[in-house]
Amino acid sequence: MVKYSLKRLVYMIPVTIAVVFIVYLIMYLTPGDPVALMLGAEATPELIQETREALGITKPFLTQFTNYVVNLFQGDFGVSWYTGREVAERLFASIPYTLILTFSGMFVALICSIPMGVMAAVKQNTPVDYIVSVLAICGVSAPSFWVGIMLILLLAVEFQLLPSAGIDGWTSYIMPTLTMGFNMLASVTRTQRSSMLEVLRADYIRTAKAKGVSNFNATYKHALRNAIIPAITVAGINFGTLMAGSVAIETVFAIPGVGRLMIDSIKLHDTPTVVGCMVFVALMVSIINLVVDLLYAFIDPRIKAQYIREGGSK
Amino acid sequence: MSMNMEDNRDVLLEVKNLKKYFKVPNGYLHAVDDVSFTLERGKTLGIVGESGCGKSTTGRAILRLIEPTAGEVIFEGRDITTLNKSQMRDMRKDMQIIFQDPFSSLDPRQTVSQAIEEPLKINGIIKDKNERLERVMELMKTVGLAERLVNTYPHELDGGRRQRIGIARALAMNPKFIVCDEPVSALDVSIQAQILNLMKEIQEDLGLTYMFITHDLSVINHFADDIGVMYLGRMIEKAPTETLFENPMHPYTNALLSAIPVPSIHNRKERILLKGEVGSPVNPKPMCRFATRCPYATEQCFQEEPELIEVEKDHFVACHMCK
Amino acid sequence: MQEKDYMLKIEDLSVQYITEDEIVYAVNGINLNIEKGKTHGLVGETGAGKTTTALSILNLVPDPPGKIITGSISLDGEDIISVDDQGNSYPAMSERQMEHIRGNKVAMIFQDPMTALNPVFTVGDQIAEAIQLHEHVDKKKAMEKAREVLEIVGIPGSRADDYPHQFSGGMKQRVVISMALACNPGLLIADEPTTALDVTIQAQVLDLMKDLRKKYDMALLMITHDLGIIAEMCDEVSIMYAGRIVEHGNLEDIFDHTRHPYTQGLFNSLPNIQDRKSKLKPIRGLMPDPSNLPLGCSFCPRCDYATEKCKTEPPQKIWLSDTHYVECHLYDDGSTESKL
Amino acid sequence: MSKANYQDVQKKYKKKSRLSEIWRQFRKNKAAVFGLVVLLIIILAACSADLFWDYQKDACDLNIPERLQKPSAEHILGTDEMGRDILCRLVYGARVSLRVGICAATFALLVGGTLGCIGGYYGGKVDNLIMRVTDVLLSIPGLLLAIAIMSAFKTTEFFLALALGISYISKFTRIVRSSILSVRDEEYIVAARAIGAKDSTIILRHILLNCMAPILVQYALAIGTRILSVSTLSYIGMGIQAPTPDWGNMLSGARTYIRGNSYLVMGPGMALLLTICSFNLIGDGLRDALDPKLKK
Repeated sequence: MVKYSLKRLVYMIPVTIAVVFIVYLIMYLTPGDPVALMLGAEATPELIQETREALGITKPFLTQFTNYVVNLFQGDFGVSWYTGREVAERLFASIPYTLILTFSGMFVALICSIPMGVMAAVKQNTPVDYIVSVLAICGVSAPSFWVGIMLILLLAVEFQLLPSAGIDGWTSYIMPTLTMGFNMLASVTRTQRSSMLEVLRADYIRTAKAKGVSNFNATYKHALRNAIIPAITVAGINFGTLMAGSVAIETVFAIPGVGRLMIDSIKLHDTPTVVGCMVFVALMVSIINLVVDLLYAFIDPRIKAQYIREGGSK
Repeated sequence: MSMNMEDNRDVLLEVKNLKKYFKVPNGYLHAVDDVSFTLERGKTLGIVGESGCGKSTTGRAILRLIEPTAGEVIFEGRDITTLNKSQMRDMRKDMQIIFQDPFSSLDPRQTVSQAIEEPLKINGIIKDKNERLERVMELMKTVGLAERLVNTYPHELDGGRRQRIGIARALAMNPKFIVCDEPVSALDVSIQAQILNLMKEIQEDLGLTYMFITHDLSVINHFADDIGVMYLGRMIEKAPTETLFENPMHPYTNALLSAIPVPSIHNRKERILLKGEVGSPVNPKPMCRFATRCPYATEQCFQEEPELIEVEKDHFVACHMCK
Repeated sequence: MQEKDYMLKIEDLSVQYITEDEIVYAVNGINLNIEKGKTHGLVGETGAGKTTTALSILNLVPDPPGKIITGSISLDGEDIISVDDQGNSYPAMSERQMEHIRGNKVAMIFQDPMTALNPVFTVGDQIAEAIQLHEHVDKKKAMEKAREVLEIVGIPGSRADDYPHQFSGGMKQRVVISMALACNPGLLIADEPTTALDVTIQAQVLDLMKDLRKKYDMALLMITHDLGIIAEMCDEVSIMYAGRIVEHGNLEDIFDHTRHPYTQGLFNSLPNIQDRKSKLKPIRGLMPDPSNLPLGCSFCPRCDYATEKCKTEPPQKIWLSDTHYVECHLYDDGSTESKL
Repeated sequence: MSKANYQDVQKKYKKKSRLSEIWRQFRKNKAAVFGLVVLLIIILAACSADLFWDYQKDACDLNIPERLQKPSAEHILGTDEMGRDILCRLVYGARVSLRVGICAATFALLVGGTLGCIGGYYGGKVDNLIMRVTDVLLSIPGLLLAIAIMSAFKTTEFFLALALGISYISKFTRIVRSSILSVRDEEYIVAARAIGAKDSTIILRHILLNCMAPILVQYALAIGTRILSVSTLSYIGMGIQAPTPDWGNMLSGARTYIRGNSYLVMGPGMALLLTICSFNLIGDGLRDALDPKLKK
């Protein structure tokens, strides 16, 4: 198991390098001059040229890219082409906001969606099932930024219960968290419902009932543990979507997170900052995927056996 | 190995030292290990064994649906393992297969007539569409499928009828040789008997040669002229059917025969119960593969792999006890 | 007939699966009694209603769409399914009481050992669960006993901590058997327990079941399509076709004095291992569609002896001897000699 | 058997059309039919917009005197911060969303599908390479990749479709590859080889046709998510730019005025919700209708 996890962690290194390559290349191809933007209209051509050389922008693409990667592995995210300050400084200042939002969003989503999905499956074709299903289909279809706006209208404008934007104490996180979680809640609920329906028909559930296990235990002990795997898969896949969604949600609620930082930096053509943000996101996505895969092994002994085999060979 | 061949035998198929190994994480799985036999025209060879003994792999390797690892398959004097792709496609007109599971061996998107006409169409045997479909109707009649089923889909039919489609498809190109891979195992008893009778009739009418793969000794007893018993990739006994049933020599064959529940309440016989379960075919050691379960195993059995030798006329056994 | 000590009594049981599109008549009025300690064979092909009958005994017919329409079931004198004044069936026990019966007084072994065990729990846990439920002991005691029952079916107790995927098919079926036996049930229902296994493994499992039946003195309902297994294991046999029991008797009645054309057809369909030259005489045609059964005798369209009467009138039970009955119009005239 | 007889038989037992069978199954799912009806209404509206409005004058040009009017008989959904009729802009916005969404999904399907086919059927090194590349692409959330790509392009509909398409390729590669793998091992593929079918026949006639169901379902769902992404990109200013009407930039334009003018965000939001919902419902319906398991 440890071997398997290590293999996966090592595999993240080339993935990260590839991500840097792709994003750096895209930014390199982007038209526009970051230095002119940074120095403003009154800067002299000489000053601009000097600054460009100082930042290393004049070098060929591959050199720039290699330098960046070498620095990155020494923990250096480079210097912003716009502010001229360490990228790490602003990036690390933004990360907590985004992390709090995504993880609390995910937490809320998982806490609610799994029981909802199970309930809908157990009470298939009853009003409970219909309500959950309608809610879920709306949840996967509604754009999160619109849900955010509606929440602001309802809770901040209409009832004035919560602050509408910015970060000012824990209450500011409530609406963004709900907005973040809503989409994942819906998609996990849908998956949980359908996998639960399938597992409830499985032979081993019949075996369990035949030996006298109550309906409740058959559902929550025997079926749930098997049915939760697809739900976790979907939650893991959706984590990326969740992180991406923070771009729009941080804009709606004016939160200075990584998403906002990235959008602003893209507009300013600030390559080091954009790449830094992307590396953070890609690492988070890879780590969550690993966590999800390890969670499988924890739940299902067959998968655990498979990992041990894979970790052992080669 | 001596293969006492008489000259008047009309050999259709000869398999020599056929091997098929699969790569698995911790080595090689010896699915078929050094299997040899000959098959005369118009006869049926039964291959019997339990799950995992390599009987299906043997059948598929002979047709090169799985590429054999080593060995020769000589069909009408030609070694087909040396043929290239298009030569092999040509060869398939003569060598056909009927699959075990009629639910998975038919494309769910083809109607009955499409499934049966496909071999005629893609091999360009009958080019005219109408003529081709007439042949389809004829084939359907041969295998006992009602006309009204021409345009139904497999999922609308029961197992017995689906197996009839499989048979019609195999017959479409007038093959000489058919590998029957457990053709009745998935069917109910009463349907099973219908299909067995049908296959027997077709064989007699068309002079077909069958290789009949099954796990059910009572079925093969009824059907085959010769029987080969396989265990973990090896052929362990081979004899004419009557000889094998009257005088089984290998301890495994004995146990297998005695394990069949007989549907009669008279003359019950004593059962030989084998201990343990079939071993693993991955990287087998050079010893008798049955030794771990064999009630008569000696020191020698654990050290030396027995060869398949002819103990009496046409009766081959691979057992140290039977020399 | 004298009153016997019955473990299981089923009277006039009918079960239907009702969906939007159709009604599937799975079981259509069967009677089945098993004496204590005896083994009863239930023979039939796919779709004959064997498994539905077994699930009815546990009141586990999946509902919806399954519904027990008529009939009563009692187990060791206790009613499981009763009939009200209008002739409709209702469960005589609460779900709680039923849970107490399942696995305790009656246990069931299912056909496919590959899927019958929950893949995420150890086999020890799964056996101990039944023991804990019915014997009210703590987890540790239950685990101890689980190891003991595993030993009984020939699996080392130390393997209780393994997961199902670490066992082969035959071993899994042993685990399932040990789970069923954990609480010494008075009745064991075995639904095609060896169909998924190889012959030599089947022989081992059947042998084990014979031993255990003697040891625990349980009644056994053996569901199978294999007349060979019946001959070897059973005291009495019922032949089921399209939801009816068409012939019933003890082993001798069925094997030596076959009376129903379907039973005879089954025997003729089997390749005879002693006489290999004999030609198979299969039953023609197919099983009727259970949502659209023939008006009269269900077997009529496939029967070589069918008359006009068979097409319109369902045959009634005719007792040929104290132990043997048949549902066939051939014997309407009161004769007990074979008409086949 | 004579020719005439054969044709009689063909006539007598006509082949059941597969499409009508699928439609029969699809119709059973009320929600899916609802989705289809909604989608048809939206498409019809988008097509007939020019009958009621003039694109340039009603949907783009400023009309300051009539700005921020609440819903009334004249303007059913009211007017926006520039005085344009919201309903009119919604209808023209539908054109943009559907066009870009469908193009992006189709592009992703074609490119990703081809890669998935190659990887799935041939396996080996090619497959390995394709899978490693999709691994990398999948670790960048699609929306962020699209944003990055858009920064290099001009914000036109074409490039937006391209960016959203590229960012979805890896998903389709995965889906097509795995469905090909699952079909490739089916016994009827072996059966087809046994009767002498060529590789090309097997891929085209047996594998691809049998993979269509899951791919089609994913395609329907993909259009939904692409439309969602169009609006998100437009909302944060990286997609369709004003004054071209798009549901996303309508919401973004309304942001400053929502206090007291909540009707501004209802229209575009509901339009998005209904459109994406209809694609999701159709996808679900197709999944059930095409699933051969249910037909047994």
